[in-house]
Amino acid sequence: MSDKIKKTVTFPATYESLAAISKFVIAAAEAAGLSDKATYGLQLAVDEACSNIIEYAYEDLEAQGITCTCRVNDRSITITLRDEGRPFNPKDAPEPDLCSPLEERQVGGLGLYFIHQMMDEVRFSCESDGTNVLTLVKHRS
Amino acid sequence: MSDKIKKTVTFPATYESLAAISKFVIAAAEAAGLSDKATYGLQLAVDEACSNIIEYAYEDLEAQGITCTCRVNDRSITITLRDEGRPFNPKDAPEPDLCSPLEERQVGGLGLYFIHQMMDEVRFSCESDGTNVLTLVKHRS
Amino acid sequence: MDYTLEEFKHCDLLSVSGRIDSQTAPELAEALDDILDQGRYNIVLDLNDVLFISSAGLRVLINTQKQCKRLNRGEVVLARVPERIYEAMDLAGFIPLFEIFDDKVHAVGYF
Amino acid sequence: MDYTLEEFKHCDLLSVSGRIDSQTAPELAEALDDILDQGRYNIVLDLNDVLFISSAGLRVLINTQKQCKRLNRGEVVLARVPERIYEAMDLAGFIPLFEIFDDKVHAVGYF
Ligand SMILES: Nc1ncnc2c1ncn2[C@@H]1O[C@H](COP(=O)(O)OP(=O)(O)O)[C@@H](O)[C@H]1O
Ligand SMILES: Nc1ncnc2c1ncn2[C@@H]1O[C@H](COP(=O)(O)OP(=O)(O)O)[C@@H](O)[C@H]1O
Repeated sequence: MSDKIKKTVTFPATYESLAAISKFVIAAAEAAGLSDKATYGLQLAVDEACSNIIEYAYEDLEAQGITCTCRVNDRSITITLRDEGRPFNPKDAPEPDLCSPLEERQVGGLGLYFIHQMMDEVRFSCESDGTNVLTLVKHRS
Repeated sequence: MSDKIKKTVTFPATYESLAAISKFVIAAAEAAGLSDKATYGLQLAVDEACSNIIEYAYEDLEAQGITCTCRVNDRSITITLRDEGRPFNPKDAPEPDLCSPLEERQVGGLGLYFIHQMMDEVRFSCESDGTNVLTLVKHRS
Repeated sequence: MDYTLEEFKHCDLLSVSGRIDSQTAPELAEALDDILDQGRYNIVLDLNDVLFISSAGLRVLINTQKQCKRLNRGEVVLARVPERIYEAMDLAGFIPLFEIFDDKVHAVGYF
Repeated sequence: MDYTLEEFKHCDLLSVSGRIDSQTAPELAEALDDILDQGRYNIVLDLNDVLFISSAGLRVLINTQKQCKRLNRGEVVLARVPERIYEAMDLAGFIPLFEIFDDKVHAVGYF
């Protein structure tokens, strides 16, 4: 199915970019006519994924870019995030702690948990040139 | 100067009438185009005067009526209150206590004080048939 | 006149609407006395929806304030006093006798 | 992200607006730590104008709650949580950890 909208922007891989990345995602979601709720979920998933790229994939490497592509067609909205940092497959997500009492509650793992909860498909690949590609797909209901 | 509006209503001399009397006064004030502030002042003066007629003039007499007349012309709005109770000239107003510290503060006398503060003219007469007539005038600025 | 009462940890919030005149002032006095009878003396009186207060209503306010402040056991404060009512209270010399707040949050937070 | 702080008798009200993400969460943590550093542990966090909270923001909330509740010295409560943010907190299992109020008056009155 051919895309109706396709836009790509490369952002500096720093936390300062997160607001601009959200804006980019929201614009695509609105153009696609997603609901408020779905738009927020998309924004949350992308923010968590980009935060992780900045924090972990580029950790001690010289920060480069995150290339963000939004594709919209009648069936879905797809966000692709590309980076040149350390590869990481989000399938290897740790189980988050959602139930412990306050004193014992650990908040690690919520980022990946949100990504999986908010998106219908989450795919990771590392290309031959070392580019990591994270593909997040939200079906339109 | 001839009146543009003149309306008369007789209300039972009980506290239950106060809300209806206020409504009557507000309607006249609005028809006359008085400001919010002047309307509130008129409402307050009439409410205090009627409360006093009910409480003091008719005290232990069988409660009869309060006849309320509103007259509006280009220069002023005039409210006349007629009752058949004990006569009382509001000139004989006690000085209210506006300054004492809380413990010593007495609230007696505020009613007549409000009447004199809110109105430009306050006149009392007792007619030969025993009717008390209180005339309250507010000039239009 | 109508009112609703909400009980908080350090104060009670009584929100009043309508007219407080010689007819309804006794109902307000009763509502306030009920609070005092529970040994609660910190009261926020929200006047936002009050359309009119006569001297009979002012008398209730001051009597309650006297009872609350006795023995330093509490205080009545006012929230959201409508302009016309503020002017009448000012004329009557009531402003120094009550803390007045622009909103309920600050009034409740005062206690 | 922006915030304003109001200090009341029994609690502090921190009203936050904008985005709470990995970029701004440390600023929120600092604002909250400043309150705790003053020995004040009862905090109302008004989230009405918050547009977005990521897990980095949730981490700040839970760390502050842990510090406040330690030794029973206080508590963080939330006021006016926007629907989307409530849903994310619910997914994350945060709802049992915070008292949540529909308005600021009830949140401040809780303390
Ligand atoms: N892009 C990434 N590169 C390397 N490691 C990652 C990446 N994303 C996540 N991780 C690892 O997965 C863990 C869980 O991530 P996340 O769910 O976002 O929670 P948190 O960052 O709060 O620990 C991280 O602690 C990190 O070890
Ligand atoms: N219509 C009236 N008839 C007889 N006495 C009145 C009348 N109006 C007022 N008074 C007297 O004037 C006093 C002051 O009245 P007012 O200013 O309304 O204050 P309050 O009613 O609170 O004492 C009253 O206590 C009463 O003794």
